[in-house]
Amino acid sequence: MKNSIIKDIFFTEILKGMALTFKTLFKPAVTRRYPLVPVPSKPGFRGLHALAKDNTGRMKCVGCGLCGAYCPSQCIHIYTTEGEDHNKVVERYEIDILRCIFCGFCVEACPFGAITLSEHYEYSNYTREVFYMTKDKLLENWDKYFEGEKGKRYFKEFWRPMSDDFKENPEQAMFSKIKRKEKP
Amino acid sequence: MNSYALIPFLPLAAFVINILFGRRYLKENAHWVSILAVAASWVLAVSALVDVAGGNKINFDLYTWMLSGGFKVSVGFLIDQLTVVMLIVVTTCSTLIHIYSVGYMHGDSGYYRFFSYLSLFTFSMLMLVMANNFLQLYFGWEGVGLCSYFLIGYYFNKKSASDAGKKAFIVNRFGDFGFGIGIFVVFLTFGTVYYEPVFSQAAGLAGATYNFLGYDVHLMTLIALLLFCGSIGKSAQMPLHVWLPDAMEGPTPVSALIHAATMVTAGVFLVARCSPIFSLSDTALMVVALTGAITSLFAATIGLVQNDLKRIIAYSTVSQLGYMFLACGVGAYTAGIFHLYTHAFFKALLFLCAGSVMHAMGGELDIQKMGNLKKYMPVTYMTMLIASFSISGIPGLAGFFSKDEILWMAYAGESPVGKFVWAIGTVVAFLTAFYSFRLIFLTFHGKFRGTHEQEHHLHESPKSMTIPLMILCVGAVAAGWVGIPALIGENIGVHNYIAEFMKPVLGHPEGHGTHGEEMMVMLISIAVGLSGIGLAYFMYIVRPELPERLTQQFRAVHRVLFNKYYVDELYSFIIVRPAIWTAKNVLIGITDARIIEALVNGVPNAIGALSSGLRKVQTGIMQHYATIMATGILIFVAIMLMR
Amino acid sequence: MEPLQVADKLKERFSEEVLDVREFRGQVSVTVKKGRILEICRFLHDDPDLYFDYLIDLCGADYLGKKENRFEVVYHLYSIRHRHALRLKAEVSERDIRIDSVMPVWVGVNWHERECYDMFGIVFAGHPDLRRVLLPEDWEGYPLRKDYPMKGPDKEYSGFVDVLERSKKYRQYDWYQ
Amino acid sequence: MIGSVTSFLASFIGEPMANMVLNIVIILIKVVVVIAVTLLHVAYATYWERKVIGHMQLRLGPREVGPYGLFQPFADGIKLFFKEDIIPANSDKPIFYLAPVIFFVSALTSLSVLPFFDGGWVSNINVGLLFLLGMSSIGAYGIVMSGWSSGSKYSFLGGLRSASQVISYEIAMGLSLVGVMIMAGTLNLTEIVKAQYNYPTGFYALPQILGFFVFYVAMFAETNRLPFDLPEAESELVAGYFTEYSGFRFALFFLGEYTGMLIMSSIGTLCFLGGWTLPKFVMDALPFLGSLPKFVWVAVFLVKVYFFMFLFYWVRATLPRYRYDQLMNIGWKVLIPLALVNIMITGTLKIMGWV
Amino acid sequence: MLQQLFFGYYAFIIIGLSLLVVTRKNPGHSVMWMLLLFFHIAGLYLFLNAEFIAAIQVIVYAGAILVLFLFVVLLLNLREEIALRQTVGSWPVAFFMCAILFVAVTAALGAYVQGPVGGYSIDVIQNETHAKALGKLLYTEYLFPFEIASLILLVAVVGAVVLAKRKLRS
Amino acid sequence: MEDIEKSFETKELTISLGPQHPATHGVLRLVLQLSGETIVKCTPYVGYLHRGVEKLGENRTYFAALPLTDRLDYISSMNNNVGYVNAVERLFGIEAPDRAKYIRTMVAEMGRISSHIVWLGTHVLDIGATTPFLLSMAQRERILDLFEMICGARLTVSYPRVGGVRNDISQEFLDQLYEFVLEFPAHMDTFETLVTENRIWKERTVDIGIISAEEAVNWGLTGGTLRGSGVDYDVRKYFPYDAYDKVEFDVPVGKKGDCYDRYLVRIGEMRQANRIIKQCIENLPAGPVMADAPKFTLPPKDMVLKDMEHLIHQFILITKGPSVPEGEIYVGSEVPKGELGFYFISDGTGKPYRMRVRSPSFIHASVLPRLSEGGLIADVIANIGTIDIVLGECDR
Amino acid sequence: MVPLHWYLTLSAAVFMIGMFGFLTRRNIIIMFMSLELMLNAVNISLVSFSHYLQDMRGHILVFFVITVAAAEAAIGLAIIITLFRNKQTAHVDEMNEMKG
Repeated sequence: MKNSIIKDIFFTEILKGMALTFKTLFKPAVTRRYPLVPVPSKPGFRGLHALAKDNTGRMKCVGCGLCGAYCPSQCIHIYTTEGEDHNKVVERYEIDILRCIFCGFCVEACPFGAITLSEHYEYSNYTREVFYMTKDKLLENWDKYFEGEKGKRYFKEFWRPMSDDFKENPEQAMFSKIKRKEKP
Repeated sequence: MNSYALIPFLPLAAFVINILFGRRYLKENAHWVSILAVAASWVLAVSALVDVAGGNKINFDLYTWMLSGGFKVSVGFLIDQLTVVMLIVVTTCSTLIHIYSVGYMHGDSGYYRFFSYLSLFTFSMLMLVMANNFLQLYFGWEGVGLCSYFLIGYYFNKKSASDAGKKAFIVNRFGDFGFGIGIFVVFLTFGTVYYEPVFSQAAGLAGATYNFLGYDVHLMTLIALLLFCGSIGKSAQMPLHVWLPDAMEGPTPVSALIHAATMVTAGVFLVARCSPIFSLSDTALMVVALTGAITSLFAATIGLVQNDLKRIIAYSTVSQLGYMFLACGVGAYTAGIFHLYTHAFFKALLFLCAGSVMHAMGGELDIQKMGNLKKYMPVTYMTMLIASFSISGIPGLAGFFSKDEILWMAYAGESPVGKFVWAIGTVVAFLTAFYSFRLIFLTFHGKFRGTHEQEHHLHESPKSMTIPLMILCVGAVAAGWVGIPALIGENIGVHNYIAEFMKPVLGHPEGHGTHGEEMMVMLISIAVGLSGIGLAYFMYIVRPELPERLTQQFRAVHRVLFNKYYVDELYSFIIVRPAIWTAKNVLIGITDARIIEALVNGVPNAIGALSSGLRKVQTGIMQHYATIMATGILIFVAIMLMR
Repeated sequence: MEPLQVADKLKERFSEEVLDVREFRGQVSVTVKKGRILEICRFLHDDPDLYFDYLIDLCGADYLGKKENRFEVVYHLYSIRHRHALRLKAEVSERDIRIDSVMPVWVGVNWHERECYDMFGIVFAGHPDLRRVLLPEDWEGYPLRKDYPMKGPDKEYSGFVDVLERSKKYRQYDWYQ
Repeated sequence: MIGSVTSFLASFIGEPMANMVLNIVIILIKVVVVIAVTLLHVAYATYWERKVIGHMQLRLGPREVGPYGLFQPFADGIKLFFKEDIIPANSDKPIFYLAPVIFFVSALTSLSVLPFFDGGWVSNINVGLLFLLGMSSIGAYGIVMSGWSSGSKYSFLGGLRSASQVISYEIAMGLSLVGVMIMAGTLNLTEIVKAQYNYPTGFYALPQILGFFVFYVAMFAETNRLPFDLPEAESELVAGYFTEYSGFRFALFFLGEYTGMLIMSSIGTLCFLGGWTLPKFVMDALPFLGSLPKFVWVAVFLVKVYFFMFLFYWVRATLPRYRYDQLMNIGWKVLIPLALVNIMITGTLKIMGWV
Repeated sequence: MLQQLFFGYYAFIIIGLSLLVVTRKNPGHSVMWMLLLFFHIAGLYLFLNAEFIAAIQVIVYAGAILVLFLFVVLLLNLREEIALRQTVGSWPVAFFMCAILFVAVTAALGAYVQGPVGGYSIDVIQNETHAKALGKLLYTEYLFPFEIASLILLVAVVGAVVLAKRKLRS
Repeated sequence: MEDIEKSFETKELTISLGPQHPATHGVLRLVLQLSGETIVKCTPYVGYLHRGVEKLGENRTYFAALPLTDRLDYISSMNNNVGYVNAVERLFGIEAPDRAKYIRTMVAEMGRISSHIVWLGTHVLDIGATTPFLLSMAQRERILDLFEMICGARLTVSYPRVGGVRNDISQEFLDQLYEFVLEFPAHMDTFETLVTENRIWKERTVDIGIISAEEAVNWGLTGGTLRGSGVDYDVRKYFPYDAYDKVEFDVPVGKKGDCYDRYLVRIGEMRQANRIIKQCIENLPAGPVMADAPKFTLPPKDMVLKDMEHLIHQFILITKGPSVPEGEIYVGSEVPKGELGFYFISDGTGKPYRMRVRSPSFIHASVLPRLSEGGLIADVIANIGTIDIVLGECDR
Repeated sequence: MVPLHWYLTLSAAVFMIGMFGFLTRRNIIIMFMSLELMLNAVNISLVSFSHYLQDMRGHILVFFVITVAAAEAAIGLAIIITLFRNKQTAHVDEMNEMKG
């Protein structure tokens, strides 16, 4: 009761709050000054699409259509024709990015590792046409964003599920490997 | 700026603090503020006593309150001998009772409220006694009345308590009405409401008369009697005494403080304060004396048969107040004030003991259901016994000296009714002793007559209650020693200090009698006191079945006494019932049925025809009325211009 | 109490009403006739042994062409005190598409019933305020019925047309007049 | 120089007229200077508010326009100035136009009696304090009228709330200043400051701690700032009385609010913190201060004013908002009684001669 | 000369504004004109060396009383209100009467005789400041009427609360 | 007397709070009838964000409907995903491996914290305090960064999968999460310093929007809103799923059921969530993260082109969906807003015959009139804040 | 020096305008404002008398007039509000219950 009197008369709880805000005044800000200082996206970020090329520089996609079938927002359109030696030729591979929800299911569905999601996310524009990705643009994206080792790493880490996921793996993250431990 | 001004304002500050912060912050600690304030007032009062005893008379204005033409009222204080005695009485009792209340009111939901009212009461009472003008006196007067109302009705969810509060308030209004008119007459006569000019001019107007309703009335008598009206109400004298016993519905500390020690004595204080006026009118004095005497007898007889612990004490209070008026009436103001002073101690003590008993009995008040309490509550028993001895006038104790002084003054004074009231006084002394000890014997002796549960629960009260009891007990024994009459005092080498002290204010009439007569009066009073105790012992200890038989035998008398002479019923019969009857029969039956019906049916028919013509003027649109008003102004201005 | 015991108790009490009791993966569903549904629910709620004080969910289901009575109203009940659950299903035919509201038993069912009305057109008799809740008041058709096309009705929603018209009008409005 | 101008003028229009004309010109110049300087301060008050609150919330505040975002206020002003001025179709147009002007002008008018340093005033009138109170009550008109004339329910409620709030708290504020008046024995702001300078403790904030507290709380309510910003409580009434305003009219309200803050801070500074003076014991200890020119003391005044402004920001960053009825309760049942108690205490002490 | 000029301005504006106040259809606009009028009257008071009264005029009349009016105007349904007829039918009669009364009163001014001059000359007031002079009188000679006035205000407050209060739905 | 009272009645003012209003957290619309500032009648209108999730779900395979649940309660999509996959697993009759369960529990509690931070921030912001909002958002940002690290998205995570989780977590993630967990209680204290004891906050929330325990149960309230009334119903305790039966945590309950109690309950939940995450990290077992149930989970990508069986599974599962036993199932899960339940009626095909989403926000929105009527406008704001609704979930 | 008569004439004019307004307007609020106008007219004359007679009593009277005006406004507007609640109008000719 004594405390409550003191609290009521001297506004201790409000003063505590004021002290807190005053202290915060001198703490460094956490603001990310985004357009000036770009924020790097984390590896595996589900950004703009790209169509993978194999080592020889040919498109990996064979036009099986699984990605289009699996896509929850049905934004992938694939048109194939029969090629010269009766193989399937992907004539058009188009993604309507304005419909896409970037769930990454197409990557999971693809048995060949042909479609990928890059870490690029700054692709805003003023016209709708830009956001209708054609095969050429998608392949260009691969060159832009998955140059060199990055592409290989992508399939290794983010093309799931892999056999590793079905069995115990010695490299798995564990508590015992955490460097920082709670202070006693 | 005089620090004595703090005496009333400290309790006021305590009141303000308690009422503002009590409910949320102070809660169980509310008493600290009040007690400290009152105790500080007490200290200041004592210093005032020293100051006044040194020969100073303090009179100063603190603040001009109202100023309108020749009418000036200020908040001012007059501290003379009379005031100082009252100050001591009020602050002492108040302090002790505040302390007592800590234990008594513990755990009550309105704890802070109780203490804030007590403080407010103390403030009002101090304003009353310290006033240097009639209006401030009136302010204090009404203030104490208001606090009394609050405190009687403190348990406001108990119907009897709130009824008692209302009764006290309404009955007091009768008296205050006269008092108020009295103040008006004082202002009309003297052109001021300050004591000093009024009293100094009063002697010059001793023979003046005033034409009142065609009769020439002796002015001083008129003023004195009007003021006395107030006293009757506040001090519960004869026709207006009904509220005091009912006021016992309030908490016991309240009964002790307000309805025994301080507020009810305000009437006596008023008479003493206005003694320059009263002394100028024999008629008024006689009325005072007779009212006092009759009230004291009347109340004492009622007290004989009551069973309610607090009511017996209440009737005893009424009786003792009668005693004081008796003293004032025979011109012995000093004796009256002296008795007031001693009475405050032993009566407060009695009440507080009663409270202690109640505390132990779980609120039980019927003395028929008590008995043998001395085993459980030795402190209470001893203090109450001493207080009873004191009130019965056992030599050496406080009550003896003051009572003896009054009786002697009545016997030997110049008053034409002196001997008569002395006789009554002596009878009352006997009755007082009897009923006081009836109370003691029934309560503390014999067998316990209550329920088992109560017996199991009996215990002595907590320290905070018993310590004030003991202090008051000392007062009840020793308070009288300042006024040892010359007859005894000469032998042991002490003076009648109080009489000398008060002399500059109240004068000191000398008794016209020999030493022998004085001795006789004293012995008679001792004898009746002892015999009263003896009779009580005989009837309630030796022959406990006797009272029952007496009751059977004197059934009619008992019933009259037990029903308090049917005064309440009388009032009900004279005032309340006629009022209701009038409302029912005259207003509804006659006025409504005959006259109004007739008017409604007959006259309107006649008028209706007339008014249907006139109603066109009554458009109900206010602009039209305003226009007519403006026309009136226009005509008025035109006439002014034409002249 | 085990869910099956609850079902038994219900069967005992309302033997004529209970049509079917089924268990799948530990969950018991009891199919009842719709006629005395309010009574059944009140019994389930009030009986001290059952005490289903908590109605988790109420929804409709459309069995177009699969069952005789096209609709079902599904009540998921749970007793927080006894920790047992029950699924109650009441069959509603397309011809008599009315069922008693259980609002008197569980107040919280208010909006569920409104939604069910909204989506399936099942009318809950005794519901104090049976309006559409999710769709606009003047919407035509009941979207969750199986015969309602996936891409919506061919006709454009009239309210939407209104909005378009109005926005066109405002575009021509001169604010400085 | 003034003398030569006077004599030059006097040759055309006679001595008395020349003096008068000159006086008027001087007063006009003062007015322009005061308003210009104040508006600059107001502009930067918004900047500092955003900065301070930003840092208190782990943000940075404005920093893109100009170095450290210093030109942000101007950018905002220019933006508001060129924004479309939308007038609701069912508004009461004359009043809708007039309301922000009244609000802004009443705030600006108050500036005319503020002494910024000894001699630094537009006019030094004897009832300066009353004038300030009167002007702040005129501000309520702008609010009520804007709320009423917008023809929107949110504005209406906001206007009602705000007006009753401003009126109620004005009483508390006026009463809290009565203690200062009693102690200084004058209503003249300059005299009050001088009386404080001569007072032993220097500031009236110490002996008038209760009055200062009441003033401080009422100050927030009077300027509609958190925790009493109910009229514009965006979570309840969108933006309160100026919901329907846009463009430059909105800017007037905005400027009026910040000018009001500045004026309240100034009143607080003048009445409780000793205005432009430092306490006498400081001056005695550092005698060289006395020889400084008078206008230098405006710096002291500004420091104190900005201390108050900082309190405004600080509290805004910390506290939630009261509810409307609670706000009224506080005003009528806490602050006004407290202010009355303060008056009683001060009066008593004054009678006793202890202050 | 200048004083006459100022007075002329004030008198002209005051009369013009008061005409506007009583003739506007929209009570809200009336209130606005009234506000301006009060300022001018306050200016007139300053002119007459009554600065405290001028301040009170602004604070109490403009700041409190008129805001009350504005509040009540807020409660009205103005659109319907304005559409109705605004004056009583017999307004020419009233106009005529007011005109006559005005003539009569101004005629009566001719009979004015300057009485004895009191002790509060402009210099005295300026020396002591108006507020102090007024306060001294109010708290000494006129204390009782002052308290009565406060009592009236109290009664008004209580009365207004009782009248306008309504039971809240619980 | 009645006449007099009647004559004193005023006209009521009707105002429309929303759908575009700062305090309604989305597109809730409340039509309020006011007498003065007291609310006489409050009628909520919802559905502005109705997207037909149930209908869409009935036209997709069980796998492909997962992203739809991201968009139900878009500030705690992780919890919705976990609830959905649990329901589907229960229907399929498969069980995720332990490690996956722990990971799911961990990320679900992260989602809970992030959602409660949004609730705290917006609720406090509505009451008028700005700083706790920004301070707490800084912490939420860390959680979103962690989400981005494990699944490549910040809000619409789609991380869990039927039968496990999409991918295993990295050591870096675990490090950073553990650091966050250790620091978080101190941050909680910071938020609370500004709010919990503050007298203004208490005056705004204590005794506002009281709903008793019986009534709350009868209304079907769940989550913090129900627990604020003193009922300890928590799906995580009553129907443990994932690893909730293996971790220790308390269920904070309120006493009176007013806004302040609900606030305290949610604050308590945040601390408990932190505790759960900590336990999950410390007890994280090694092992697979996907269940070995080839008929119900996508096959490993490295095996698809090597093994015919896997290739066939891949094609069938993606185009037709799994073959599911006929039956119906209701599974609830504790999401930050309350109990999110999924009810499937399966007819044996790869798509649900009927998919029903039991969304807590829907019920909580319907209780708004009960809480608000008789209060003031400002109390409505406090009530909307404490019942914590998200309109995406309410309207589905 | 402005003669006293000018002030008094101004006061009379304002008073008459106020009276005219009171007599002719139907809107009770404007009538009320007319009343205030009349009070102000009186105040002007009081202050000017005070000024020319070099006496403070006029000011004191003005002070009391303002007090009474405040009280009157409070009570009057409260009555108007009650009336308005009953009648939904502020026109006086609708308020003729007292009509005989």
